[in-house]
Amino acid sequence: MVQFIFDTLFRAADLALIAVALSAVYSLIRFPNVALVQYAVVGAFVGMALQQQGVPIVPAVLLASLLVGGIAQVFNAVIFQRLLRLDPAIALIGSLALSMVLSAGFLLGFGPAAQRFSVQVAPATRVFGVRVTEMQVLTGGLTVAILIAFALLLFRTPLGREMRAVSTNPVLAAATGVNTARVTGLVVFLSGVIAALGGAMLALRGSVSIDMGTNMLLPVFAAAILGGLGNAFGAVFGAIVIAAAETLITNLNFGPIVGQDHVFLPASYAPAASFALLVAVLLFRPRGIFVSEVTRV
Amino acid sequence: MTTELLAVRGLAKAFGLSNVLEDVSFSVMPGEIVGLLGPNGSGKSTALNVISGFLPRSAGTITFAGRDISDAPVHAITDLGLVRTFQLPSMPHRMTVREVLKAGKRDDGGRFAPVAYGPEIDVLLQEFRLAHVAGHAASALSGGQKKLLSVATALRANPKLLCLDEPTAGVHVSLRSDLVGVLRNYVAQGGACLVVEHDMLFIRDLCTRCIVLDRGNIIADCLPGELENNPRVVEAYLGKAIEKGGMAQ
Amino acid sequence: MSDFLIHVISVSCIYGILALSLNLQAGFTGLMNFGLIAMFGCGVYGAGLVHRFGLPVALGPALALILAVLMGLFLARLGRRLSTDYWGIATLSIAEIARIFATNLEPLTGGAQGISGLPLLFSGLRPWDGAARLALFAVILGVAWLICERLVRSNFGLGMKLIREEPQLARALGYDIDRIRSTVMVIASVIAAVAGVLYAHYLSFVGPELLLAPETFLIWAMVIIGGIANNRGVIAGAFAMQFMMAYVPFVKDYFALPSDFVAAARLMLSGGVILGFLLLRPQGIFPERVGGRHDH
Amino acid sequence: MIEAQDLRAGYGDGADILNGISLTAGRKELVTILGPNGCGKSTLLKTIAGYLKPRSGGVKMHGKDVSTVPIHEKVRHHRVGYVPQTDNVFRSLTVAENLRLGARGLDRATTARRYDALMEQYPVLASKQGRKASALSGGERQILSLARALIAEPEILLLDEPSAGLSPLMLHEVFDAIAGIRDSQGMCIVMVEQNAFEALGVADRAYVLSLGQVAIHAPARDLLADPAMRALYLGGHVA
Amino acid sequence: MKKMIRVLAATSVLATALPAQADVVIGAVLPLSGVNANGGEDQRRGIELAVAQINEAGGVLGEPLKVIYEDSGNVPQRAIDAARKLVSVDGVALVIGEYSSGITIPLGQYLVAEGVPHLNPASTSGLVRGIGATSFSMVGLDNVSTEFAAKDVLDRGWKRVAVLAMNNAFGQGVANEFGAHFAQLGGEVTTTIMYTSGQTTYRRELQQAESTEPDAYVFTAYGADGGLMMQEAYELGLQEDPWYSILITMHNADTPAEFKTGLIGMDVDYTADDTSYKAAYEEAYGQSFQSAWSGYAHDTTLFAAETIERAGSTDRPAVLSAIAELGAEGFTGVTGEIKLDADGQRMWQPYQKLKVEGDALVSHE
Repeated sequence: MVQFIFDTLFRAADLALIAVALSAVYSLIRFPNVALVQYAVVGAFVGMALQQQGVPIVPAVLLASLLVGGIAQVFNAVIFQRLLRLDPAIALIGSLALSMVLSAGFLLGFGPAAQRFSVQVAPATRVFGVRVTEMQVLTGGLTVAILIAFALLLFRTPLGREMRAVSTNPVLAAATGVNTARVTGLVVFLSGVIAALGGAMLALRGSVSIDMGTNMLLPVFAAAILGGLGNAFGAVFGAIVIAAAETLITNLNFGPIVGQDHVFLPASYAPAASFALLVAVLLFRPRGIFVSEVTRV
Repeated sequence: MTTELLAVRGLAKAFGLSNVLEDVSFSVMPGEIVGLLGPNGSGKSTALNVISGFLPRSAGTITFAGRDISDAPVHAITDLGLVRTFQLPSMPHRMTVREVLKAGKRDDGGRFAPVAYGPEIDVLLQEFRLAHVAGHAASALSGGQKKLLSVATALRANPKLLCLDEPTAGVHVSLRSDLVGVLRNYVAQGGACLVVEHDMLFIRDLCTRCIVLDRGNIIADCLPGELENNPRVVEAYLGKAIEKGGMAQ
Repeated sequence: MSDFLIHVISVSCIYGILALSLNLQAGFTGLMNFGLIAMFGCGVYGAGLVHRFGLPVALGPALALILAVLMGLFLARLGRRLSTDYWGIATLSIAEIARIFATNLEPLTGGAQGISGLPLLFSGLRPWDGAARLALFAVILGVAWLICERLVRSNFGLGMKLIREEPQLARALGYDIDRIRSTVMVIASVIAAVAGVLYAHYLSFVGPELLLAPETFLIWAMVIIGGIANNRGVIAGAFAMQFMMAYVPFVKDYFALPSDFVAAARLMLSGGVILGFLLLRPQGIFPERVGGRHDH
Repeated sequence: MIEAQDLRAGYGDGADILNGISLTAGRKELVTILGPNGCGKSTLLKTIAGYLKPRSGGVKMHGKDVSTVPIHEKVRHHRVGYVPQTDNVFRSLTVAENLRLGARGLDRATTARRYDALMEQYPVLASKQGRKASALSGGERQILSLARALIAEPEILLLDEPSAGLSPLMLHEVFDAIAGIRDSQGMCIVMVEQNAFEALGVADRAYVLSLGQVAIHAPARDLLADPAMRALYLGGHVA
Repeated sequence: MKKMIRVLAATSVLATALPAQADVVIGAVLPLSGVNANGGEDQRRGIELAVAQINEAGGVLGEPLKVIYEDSGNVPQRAIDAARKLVSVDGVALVIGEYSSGITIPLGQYLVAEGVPHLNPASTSGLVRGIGATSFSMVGLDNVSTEFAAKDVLDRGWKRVAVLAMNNAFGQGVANEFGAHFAQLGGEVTTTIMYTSGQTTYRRELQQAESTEPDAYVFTAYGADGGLMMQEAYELGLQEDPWYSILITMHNADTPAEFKTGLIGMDVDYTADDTSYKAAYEEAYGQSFQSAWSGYAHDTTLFAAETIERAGSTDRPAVLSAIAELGAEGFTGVTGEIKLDADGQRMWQPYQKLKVEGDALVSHE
């Protein structure tokens, strides 16, 4: 049971940062930006490339995240702002297309194989009968710290107040003297940074391949939609639910039912669990479990 | 006695805690053009939305052509012959005026039959002075032209009752009298109209009867000419400004 | 040489059918389906399963039809209360769920190794079998085109276009939006499934890799490059994309590029074409003819 | 303080909605813009505020040409306040946060001072400082949005239908508050209204628009006494 | 419409202009991208070395031998498309391919249908046997290797093992065959876990396996997957129990030394008695073998060249009968003697037991 909780939490940590970034940016720019998941991969790859160039790991990750933040802004200005003028659905297609172009770039730049940061890996130690590794604790802690920092920014600073103001009512925010373009740009930047950090955390715990973006896409969306797109911290809750569903489906032993000792559902059904949950949510609660401030038209 | 075409009984509509319609009952007979009036926020548009099925009612019943349509979906209501227009009609930009007009009547010659543009389309285009823009994208029309197109399109559906939401707002003065003519003609051929409108002149020209709403209740049901002399109507429209020193006539 | 050309044209025809299907949904009705490949999959696995369990080949299209109708209805039902972008994500999920099940339901689908050895169409006509297949595909493409053209030029087609842009107006005029959506989804799904059956018997192999999400985006690229809501345009788009895809390896040979190039170039082509066209020419090479042939 | 010259404007590539409108408003003056639905009232206010760029003509404020200055810069650098029609509070923010947003750019002490003053002025808000704005009633929201604009002490205030959706009782409270602001702070106020007679009761001057042009321009008192005005709303029409 | 015709015309001109035929050309479809890219690259190296060796000795039929490589991208339909190009555009004499069985089988079936000789250089699934008459395997199939592995595992005293294999034709073949042999020899498979290749984590699968408390873990994995799986097994502390890898060279190069201490396994023996190939490889690429498959690809190429030489032309029927003839006679390459049975499958091949020492694999008897 404890193991189950830990597995769920760590899987949730995989998803949470990217899902929060997705939700945050959705609250201002009303389309689901699929490319955000690829930004996470960019973050991880750039971080690893920097490390290979001799940059110590902490500055490498930070530098990579800032870079991805910048890239996110560039893509937003050059591609998404223009496509959004046509239609949010067109912008969604554009972000899918951008994801493909980015994957192609990864393939040429980094090759098809999974890559890792070169960090010391130690075997797991047992805590409460549960195996955890140093890296898990470290990256899990960092994930929580980043989430808290983002929450503080959003709810405790004037800048955060402006962000929330723009997301609830951009017209009024402008009328209050808020430069909505600047705030939006900043949130896009932050979403890039957070997604990149999320990618780096993933890479620190395991490895990152060019397919990671594709593999993470739907679970991350499931988490964000479950939490109510646009509600940044609903996404954390969504991530936990998705993680629990995925963990549960692979931990159930169907052996006794079929008269054998151990029969598991293939773990590759785990993503199907999260997608099915997503579809079910959309069928019965089309706007997610926490209805966000964003009213959809 | 002719039977009522539309009968609304005890209609109520609440959004959250605020009651927009409290207890509204009225009816429309065939051949009538009924104006639905009232100051801003009196619930006219909401009434239209509930009757046409675009909003669910909170209480009350609506019958149309002898059928209970209180909970019917929009398309079923339209199929019975109640067709509406919108206050701010937005038109598609990848369909021409002619196509939109054609689309007003469904299943013309069968669902999957090729579209044929018969002479009746040209007649309507002429009547509404849209012939010169027939091949243009519908979204490129001016606000007034869109209004006219939406009325023309609704007429194409041969409705028994045509519900219009502020048909004259933004429509050029010279076209208003045309509109009156077209609508009269349509009613003369057996139709009926329910018109939400601000323009009193238009109402006076067109309507056979007026219903005035205020804060979700009917405060008058009379001939257009009687409006000015109805103290409740004057009060609802002019409010306390009168006491404050205005209206010194 | 000409065999290869026949091959590329044959596959282009199949993708042309798929592009028509997507165009019917996204182009004319505004249904942004990112799970089109699942509809195609109904056809592919319909043919595959029939072969795997030794049933008569003719049952393949029948099974495909049943699966496709169910898939179309389910996706339409899912779209009833969702906005366009949510529905897009939902369709993508459905396609991925279908692929995951195809990969893991080994007893039924043959799992990751797929189903191989499906009978090749016209294999008895060798050496003219390739040409015969091409002729069949071209005819079916033509039929699909006729169906689509007829549909969008009918009264029903006006309803589709109205729903695409002004659903409120469509409702006020009495169009039953849910029913039109379901009808379009079912027709499009069946068209895509026909393409799937043809492809299965052309490749003579059925596997979960056929259902990968990038395949859907390839078809999107075809529709966008050709001209969304233009039936001839999307067929042209299908041919253009297929030819580009097919000739990527030649470019690689010619310039002696590394082999990663092929995979990357294919991704880059579909993604880049979509992005480039959306940004620079969103109406595609052959824009929609607003008003059809009746307005000048 | 505001001078609009021969404004023409419209949305996207649509037709002109304003067909050459000129308007002025001075210090300590409350000017109201009236007219039937679709006549271009709100568009005019949006063009003056800077949401919409004029296609021709210009807007001057404090004597400077500000035709192309976007709204947020006007608010920050030209002492302009703007209250949109509906949806004019940040629903997900608390009352206090709404006001603090209005006070952006001010130092702590000034913010605190003005904040307290507003709380004293509008007791309805004082009791609900920690509540989310979405929990307020329509009238309270209107007051809050007014207070949010006022905390920055603007010299020009643009109001888009402050009476929209208000009960008659609340409506008077809001209009009284507006008139009070003009009198006590000497502000220049431009107000778009549907409730013509209520607006004329508090305004100094009025512009009545019809199809994107000024049909009548007169002192409010005269208009109120004008049979043409009565006709416009109860069976007349301004051609 | 006019534009479309123009596009078509332009592309067909392009198509006829490109291929240049002068040499003796054979085709190779390999996974040069995707999860098996390292294996594919190693195969390519083996083929390159063979081509160099052949052309140094005067080529085939007096002409230089040329191999056109096509990427399968690890996707069956791409592999078939690639083969189609090789067959109908490049007019190759025969096609070598692919790496994983799930792709080799449909690829082979396509080639059989076209009447083109197919040489399988790597896929060991039992299903390969059924591809068809003109398909030949230059590698022994699973039934041989898994029996060897099952025996080896039992000999080491591990009675209850958890089996992990990738969910594709090869993995399913290994899992089934190993399970059958292992049970026959008296062992017990506690659970068989089929994982999807290319994931970013295998923790779930590993934990499933662990919960059955086996004596040892028997697994097979492709390059990058294997590396990640070993790392996570290490992190989870599962390496307290022994790990045994079937076809260990597939992932050895992708697994850092620290995560595979004590790992043992088996693989095909690719250096038989002849060490000259090993030396040539190391000289050319500056590192030791990345997998067993370069040797097999190398031998496949030598075998192909020899049959074309014997056939006296690149005429397909002639090449086919030459393959049958040479297969029956036997041909010795760097992986030992290649002799084919009646189905065209290699009858025997040497295996070796290996263990990890640092980063390298050494023999472990």
